[in-house]
Amino acid sequence: METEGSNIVVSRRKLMLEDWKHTLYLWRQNKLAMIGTVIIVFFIAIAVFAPLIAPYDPVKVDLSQALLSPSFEHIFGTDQFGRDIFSRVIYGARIEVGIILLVTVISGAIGIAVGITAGYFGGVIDEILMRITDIFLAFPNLILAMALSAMLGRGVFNAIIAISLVGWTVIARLSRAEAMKIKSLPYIEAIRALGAGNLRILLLHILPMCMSPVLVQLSLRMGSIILTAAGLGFLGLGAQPPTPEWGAIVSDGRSYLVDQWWISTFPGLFIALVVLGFNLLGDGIRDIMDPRIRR
Amino acid sequence: MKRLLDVSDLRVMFHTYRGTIKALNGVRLWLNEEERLGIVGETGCGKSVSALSIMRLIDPPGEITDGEIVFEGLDLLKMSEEEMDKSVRGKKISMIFQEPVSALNPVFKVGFQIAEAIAHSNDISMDEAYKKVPESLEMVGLDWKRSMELYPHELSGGMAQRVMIAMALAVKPKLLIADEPTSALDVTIQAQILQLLDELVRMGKNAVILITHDLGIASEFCDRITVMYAGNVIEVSDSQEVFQSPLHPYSKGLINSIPIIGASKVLRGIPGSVPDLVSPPPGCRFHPRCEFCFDRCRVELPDLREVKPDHFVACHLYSDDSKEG
Amino acid sequence: MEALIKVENLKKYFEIKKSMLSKPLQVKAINGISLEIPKGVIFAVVGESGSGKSTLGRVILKLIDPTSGKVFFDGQDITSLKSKDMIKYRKQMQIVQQDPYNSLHPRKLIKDIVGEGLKIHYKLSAEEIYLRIKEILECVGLREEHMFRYPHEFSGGQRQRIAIARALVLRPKFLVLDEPTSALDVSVQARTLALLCELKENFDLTYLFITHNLAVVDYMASHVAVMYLGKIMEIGSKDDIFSRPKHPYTVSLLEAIPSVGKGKRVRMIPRGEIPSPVNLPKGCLFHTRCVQAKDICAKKDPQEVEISPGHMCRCHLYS
Amino acid sequence: SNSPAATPKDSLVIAADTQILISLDPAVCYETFAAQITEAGYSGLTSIQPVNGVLTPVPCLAEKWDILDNGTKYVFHLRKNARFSNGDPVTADDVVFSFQRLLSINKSPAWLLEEIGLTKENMQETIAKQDDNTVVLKTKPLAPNVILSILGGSWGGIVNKKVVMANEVNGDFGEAYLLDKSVGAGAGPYEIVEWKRNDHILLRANKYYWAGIPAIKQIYIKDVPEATTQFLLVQKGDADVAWRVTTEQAAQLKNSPQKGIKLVTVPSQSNEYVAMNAQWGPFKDERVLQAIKYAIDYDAIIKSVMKGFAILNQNFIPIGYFGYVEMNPYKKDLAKAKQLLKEAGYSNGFEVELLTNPTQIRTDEAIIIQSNLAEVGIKVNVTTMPASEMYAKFRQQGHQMILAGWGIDYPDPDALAKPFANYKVKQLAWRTMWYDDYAANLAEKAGQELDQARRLELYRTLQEYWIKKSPFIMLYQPLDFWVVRDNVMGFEEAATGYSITFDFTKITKK
Amino acid sequence: MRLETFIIKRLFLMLVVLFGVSVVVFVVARAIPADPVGAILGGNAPLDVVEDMTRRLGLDKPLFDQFVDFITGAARGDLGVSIKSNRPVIKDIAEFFPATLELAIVAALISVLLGVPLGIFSAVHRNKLIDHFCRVFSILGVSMPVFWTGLLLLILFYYHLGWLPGSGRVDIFTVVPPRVTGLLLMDSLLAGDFGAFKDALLHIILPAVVLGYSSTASIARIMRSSMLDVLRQDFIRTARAKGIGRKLVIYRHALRNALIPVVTIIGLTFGGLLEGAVLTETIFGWPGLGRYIVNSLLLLDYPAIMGGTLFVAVVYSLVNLVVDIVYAALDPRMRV
Ligand SMILES: Nc1ncnc2c1ncn2[C@@H]1O[C@H](COP(=O)(O)OP(=O)(O)OP(=O)(O)O)[C@@H](O)[C@H]1O
Ligand SMILES: Nc1ncnc2c1ncn2[C@@H]1O[C@H](COP(=O)(O)OP(=O)(O)OP(=O)(O)O)[C@@H](O)[C@H]1O
Ligand SMILES: [Mg+2]
Ligand SMILES: [Mg+2]
Ligand code: NI
Repeated sequence: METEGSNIVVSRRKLMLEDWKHTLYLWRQNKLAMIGTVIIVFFIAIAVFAPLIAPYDPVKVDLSQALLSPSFEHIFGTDQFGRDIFSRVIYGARIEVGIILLVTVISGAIGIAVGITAGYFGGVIDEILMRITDIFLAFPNLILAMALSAMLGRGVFNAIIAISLVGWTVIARLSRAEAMKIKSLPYIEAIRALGAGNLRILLLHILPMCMSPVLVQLSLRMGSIILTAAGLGFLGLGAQPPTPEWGAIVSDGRSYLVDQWWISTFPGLFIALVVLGFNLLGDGIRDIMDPRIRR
Repeated sequence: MKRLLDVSDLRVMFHTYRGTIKALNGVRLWLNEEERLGIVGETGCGKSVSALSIMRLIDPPGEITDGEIVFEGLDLLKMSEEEMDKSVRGKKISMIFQEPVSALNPVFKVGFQIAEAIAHSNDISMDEAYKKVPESLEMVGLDWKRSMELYPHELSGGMAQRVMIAMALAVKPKLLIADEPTSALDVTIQAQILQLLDELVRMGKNAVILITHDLGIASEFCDRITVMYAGNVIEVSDSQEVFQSPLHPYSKGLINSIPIIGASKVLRGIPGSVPDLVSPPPGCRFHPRCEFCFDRCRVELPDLREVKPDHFVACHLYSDDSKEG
Repeated sequence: MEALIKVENLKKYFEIKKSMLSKPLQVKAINGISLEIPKGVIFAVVGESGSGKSTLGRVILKLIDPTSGKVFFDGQDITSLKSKDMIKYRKQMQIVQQDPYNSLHPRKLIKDIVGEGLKIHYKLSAEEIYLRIKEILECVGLREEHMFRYPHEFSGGQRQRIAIARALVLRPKFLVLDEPTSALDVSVQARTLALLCELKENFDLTYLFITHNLAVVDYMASHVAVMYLGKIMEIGSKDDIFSRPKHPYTVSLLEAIPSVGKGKRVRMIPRGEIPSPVNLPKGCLFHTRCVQAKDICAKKDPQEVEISPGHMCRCHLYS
Repeated sequence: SNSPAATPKDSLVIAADTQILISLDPAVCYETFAAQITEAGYSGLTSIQPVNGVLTPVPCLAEKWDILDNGTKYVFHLRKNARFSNGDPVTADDVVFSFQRLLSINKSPAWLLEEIGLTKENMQETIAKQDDNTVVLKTKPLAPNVILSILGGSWGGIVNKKVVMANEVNGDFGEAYLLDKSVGAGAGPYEIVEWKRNDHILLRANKYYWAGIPAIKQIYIKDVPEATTQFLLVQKGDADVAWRVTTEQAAQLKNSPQKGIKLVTVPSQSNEYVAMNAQWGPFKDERVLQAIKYAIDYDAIIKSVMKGFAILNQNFIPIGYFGYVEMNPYKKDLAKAKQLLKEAGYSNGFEVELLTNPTQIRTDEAIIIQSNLAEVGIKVNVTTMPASEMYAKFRQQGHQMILAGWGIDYPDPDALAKPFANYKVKQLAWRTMWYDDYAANLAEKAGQELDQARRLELYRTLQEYWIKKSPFIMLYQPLDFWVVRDNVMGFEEAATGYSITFDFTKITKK
Repeated sequence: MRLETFIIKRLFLMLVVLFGVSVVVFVVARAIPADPVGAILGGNAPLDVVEDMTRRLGLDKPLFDQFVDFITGAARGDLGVSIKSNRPVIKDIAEFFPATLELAIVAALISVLLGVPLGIFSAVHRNKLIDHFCRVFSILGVSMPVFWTGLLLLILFYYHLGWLPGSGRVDIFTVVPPRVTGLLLMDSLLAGDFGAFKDALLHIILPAVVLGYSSTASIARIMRSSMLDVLRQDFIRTARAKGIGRKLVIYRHALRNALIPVVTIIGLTFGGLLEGAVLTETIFGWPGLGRYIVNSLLLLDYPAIMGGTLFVAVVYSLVNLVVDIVYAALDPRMRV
């Protein structure tokens, strides 16, 4: 038995390797996805190692250093409080990562739960859940997010919860369509024939199949989430000072745009870069996951 | 009879992550005018790829790496895309595909799609082409007034295949390639379509390449049969002959696998499965599944040679030296 | 012979909506079917696409609820059972589907696919499950090492074996084989059919064998029902159907089969297309295509007529 | 950049954020900016003008007045040549109607008349016509400056009874009509011709204005919500005035002057303050309040947030007001602050929430305060929320610390003493739970004192007490600033006294 | 089902959705811990004035009664009177909506005109350099914060280059043509006033480009993948086998099929443009509905928030209804 056991491990590893090799191959073929991955990895690395990378305290006010243009000491310059923009941007990456995680978890969870339940059961349940989804879809998103963030209290994370409470609709529709497609496939019927209950089918068999399109969708939405958060900041509803949230930095620096361009421009570029990264990656994953290409 | 098509040493590869799939490995096909050739073989053996190669419709990651496709004396592989469009595709050669409903464009009416083919083949305007559509539809037994105005999704499988046939034959091609034209249809409809095709081809004096995995169809419809295996042509012969006295062990195995009504024989099947074309076995590609396999089969790829009049086979069992040895 | 399955006047109508814009249509997929499947036989159902073969199989297994009629399994009426009570019967009846590419969960290992049934019905240790899976895989001609692979690594024939293993792991008495070989190459089909025959003996099974290939029926079955548009046109033993076919539809089905190596022949092929099950013809369902149709055929639905014991036919020619 | 396109000579184009405007009806309008426009459309009995550097009520539609009965009865004599923009003369009927209308409509500014003793209940007796040209008001006993200043506000604007009543719908006293225009209804130097919401406001010179037709014939107030855009428009010459540029942009202009545009600054009639909830935890201890006052770096706020556009004034009476005394005892002194905290038992500091609304200036100030207090161990959590929410919380006494501003309603120390010191009027002092009877009584007494010298003394005493004891920290008195094109003359004169008054008639163009 | 029945059914479903939207907006607005009256009266107003106003606005009534008032009013097309402007909300909306609509239409046009060709190029030249370029170009649009690009473009095209006007819908001194549709581009054409048309056109370019570019990517992306999808279909092989040439295959056979899913996205995008224009409207001084609603929210002007939101929801639902109908027109499979 023991040797068999190890055999199993070997073959299993080999198989995962195969799968990975395929994915890796497709990924390497897809240059943009590669660039996207590099950007995102870079971004996450920044967030993780922020204290090591950032040369200064991101929130420390030092008025004697205010509004310095980019130089060797402050490569992105400083803002009106003498805070090092580079350090703020680096620490800001942590906030953005937090935003992304929260939204993914919340809107992903709600969206999938609603979507697959509606898609799998169909009928009245579907009708009710989809009408609820319609309500949230028809609701002006920014307004709902604003209202919710006013309701929940201030702060980036509350704003993000608000955004996710709004953003699940897309995921719900997507996973509903996916669940509907999958539930009529023969293998689900075969599992039902084995005597599996609805819950088992839903959680063990349909849910995993809905994950990858949902993940693609989520990765594509990351960008718009960061931007919505930044937009809330522009309207004064986002991050609380002195949180170095990128959108807030851009929007605070806008009155300096003509002369102290660096305050807005660097965080702006970072937002654009990361959003671009997520979009490229999302597009890439979609291509890679595409069964017609994968086969 | 005049030689219409001569394909020799055709090699096609698909570049994929797993490596290069050697889909066709020196395929040889030939066809005279008005002749009907059947290509049979298991799934994945390269039937469709051969057909698409003749039309030069192999897309990346596929690539025709070698060979000659001489049609009416011209090598199609040396032609430019424009020349292919201008003088071959939809003019001298036309094609019918397996899934008739999905092979028609869902957003255009049937009439339009047929007219388009006619317009291109005769170099006439669409308006003029429209005038010829009823004729083609009637030819395949459809009520033209009604069917012209239908969208493909409103057709049943049988009707759609009739439309495809009308479209393919409206251009009066020298060669009609039919890639599994009836596999998606029901038995009774399949019989109808084959009968129709038979009549029309006889009338139009078209040469036909019929691709199928159903040997029964091939034997009833075709004059000559080519058996393919894993990218190679392994046997070519008159259609009666192949069934009555197959030579290649693979052909034999195939024929022994077919259940026949009333013939209470034991179905044997062929052990093993089709090789992976990324790393096909060396030598004869069939040797791992072959019960008569000997050393030479493992190293040397057999040529297609004429062992009886008009009966070609690629197997070392029938090569001269093996007889000696 | 004792009947394992008994079906009484079974009907299943589907409501379908083609698109948002269209009005729901009623598809009469099966429309009044009665039959009995004796224990230990291979009972074949043949018919063209859309005739309701798969639906019949699924209703018998209670994968969908019938519109009306009853299904008895081992004498027990299972149509009215709650899903809780049905669990017990699930172990005894299983299905093998047509499409080997979509019948296996693409993201699961073979051991999980085959072991699913065991996990649902029994509380077994991982080791025990492992052994049972291994055993059943060997029965269908696969090896232990295959347990840790994903479906996409297998050929169609092997996938079909996995599907059979999944069905057999619960040791059922009754198996619905819904066109188990129609997606396979002939060479593979031959071996799969042989395996099915062997398993039937070893496991003491009863098959409902659904197919459109009469040659396969001839090879496998002992009883045959010919379906057309949701109704059984002719039913009888294999000999009745193949040697003494009565219904014009059965005859034309037999005629339509291309025969290997016999060259061209003149055949009796039914005219026209199969009518849509949404819009069934009045009178005899087959009259629109029947070459022997009479006036009455368009008006009256023929009754079932017993030609000989166990051989029934639904045609005005015999009433 | 290329040469600017000039606007017509007799027109003034102002780029401003008009989003905050609610109504241009003198009986409704209460917002700083809207009040300036309303004032242009409607004149009152008095108007506020700087006289020798002090904002003073001066005759306007009333050419003179008599104060009788110990300052409880005012007789106003109307100017004979005062006319509405449709040519109708301004009569006592119109005045009585206007005040009664204000009270009947009872919107935001109504409380100011109630302040001086005119209420909805008593308005039939207290507001009366003596003859066509004379109006009598019976008021509470208050310093005349209080009463005359209040009457000079935008709410004191006189409307044309005939026009208004002709346009009344459902007994709304013409509120809907006057909402966005003053056509025929006002006697101010301009007629408000139209207000296209979020687009523009158009003012046209009043042909019948009693003091002569103003030099600028048309004023366009163009809605430009974004400050940066406003600035760009003036730089390009598409607008003559940018009403609200940011301090950064103003500072930039001050440091490197640009051709064609100039910066105009005047002291603002407002205060920037921090209020600490006197009944909340550590703030119950006066020493903590003191410590915080010593921890804040006032200079830094003025220099880096306001870029110098502010005046250090730690008391509630602004510079130039009657009663103002220079009194700026607090300077950043960490040692002292720490000492005080230690005495109060908070040597390890504490955590506190600072509320403010998310304007750039407020958040910047909050950040400085946050970093200042961090130095003495107090952890400040800044929470920004829209003004509507912030004030709601403040009104419910739900804050711990709040950073906000106070715009002065009328140019008299009473307008500040009451809210900041008298909790009984349920204003700022009450909101921040500073229930100090001594300060409250002092503020009340000073408001009623008729004798100037004694009044001065009372305010001095109050301020000395307030600056030590109150839970308010007065950060500074801001400067208001505008960016205007070079060819606009007299803007500074016009703007003096903003935001209590703004006199468009003083503006001319070269 | 006939088209009319379909539309009636959809309109009915829309009512259900709108009722839900009203409930949500009502609940959410009331749950915000702030008092609208105080917001309107400003920081200086004393307490009793605030209380008096609360009473007059009916905000002291039980919540349920307030909701019933709102719903019954809305059913009659009366969205109440704005607390802030004291005008019927419906009138305010009528005033602001055309500006937003005009901006959204032009922006949608820009994003379609950019997105569709970019998507096609990308798909046809899949994995070539031009594909990478098209994709990065379109994705950049969604990647940059609107307020940032807006300001940058403003500084460039207005301040430095002076090519385009900086703010508003028309120049102050342009005489606005009589209001017919409220869409200035349309009205000026109707009035035959080409000067005004040109002026309005110049003014709309910058905001529309900023707004439109930001939604180009989603259209280009769907266009690309749907085109790729279609190019793999069997009927494309049929068309190629007909020999009609690559161009016709792509533009006649592939494009129309590929456009079908794009229509849905265009509808969704358009909905997004209607509501998402707030930031653009702020930067370019565009007197639109987005700013109106956001502003109402900041002031807690309940009737305006609810009315505005409900209105946007109505428009959104109508747009989607139209999309579904267009969808049917494009795809014969969807027809009866
Ligand atoms: N687009 C492609 N990409 C990669 N490999 C391909 C592609 N098309 C065909 N092949 C490979 O080429 C080989 C021959 O395929 P082909 O389609 O010609 O088989 P066939 O004989 O027509 O089979 P079937 O009966 O299933 O139609 C197969 O092994 C297949 O994997
Ligand atoms: N879930 C369903 N919803 C609606 N209609 C259905 C459903 N399942 C089957 N049908 C319809 O019922 C009829 C019978 O279908 P069924 O699948 O039983 O036919 P079949 O004989 O198995 O055909 P095939 O040979 O194609 O498998 C068909 O017209 C089919 O369209
Ligand atoms: Mg093929
Ligand atoms: Mg079936
Ligand atoms: Ni078949």
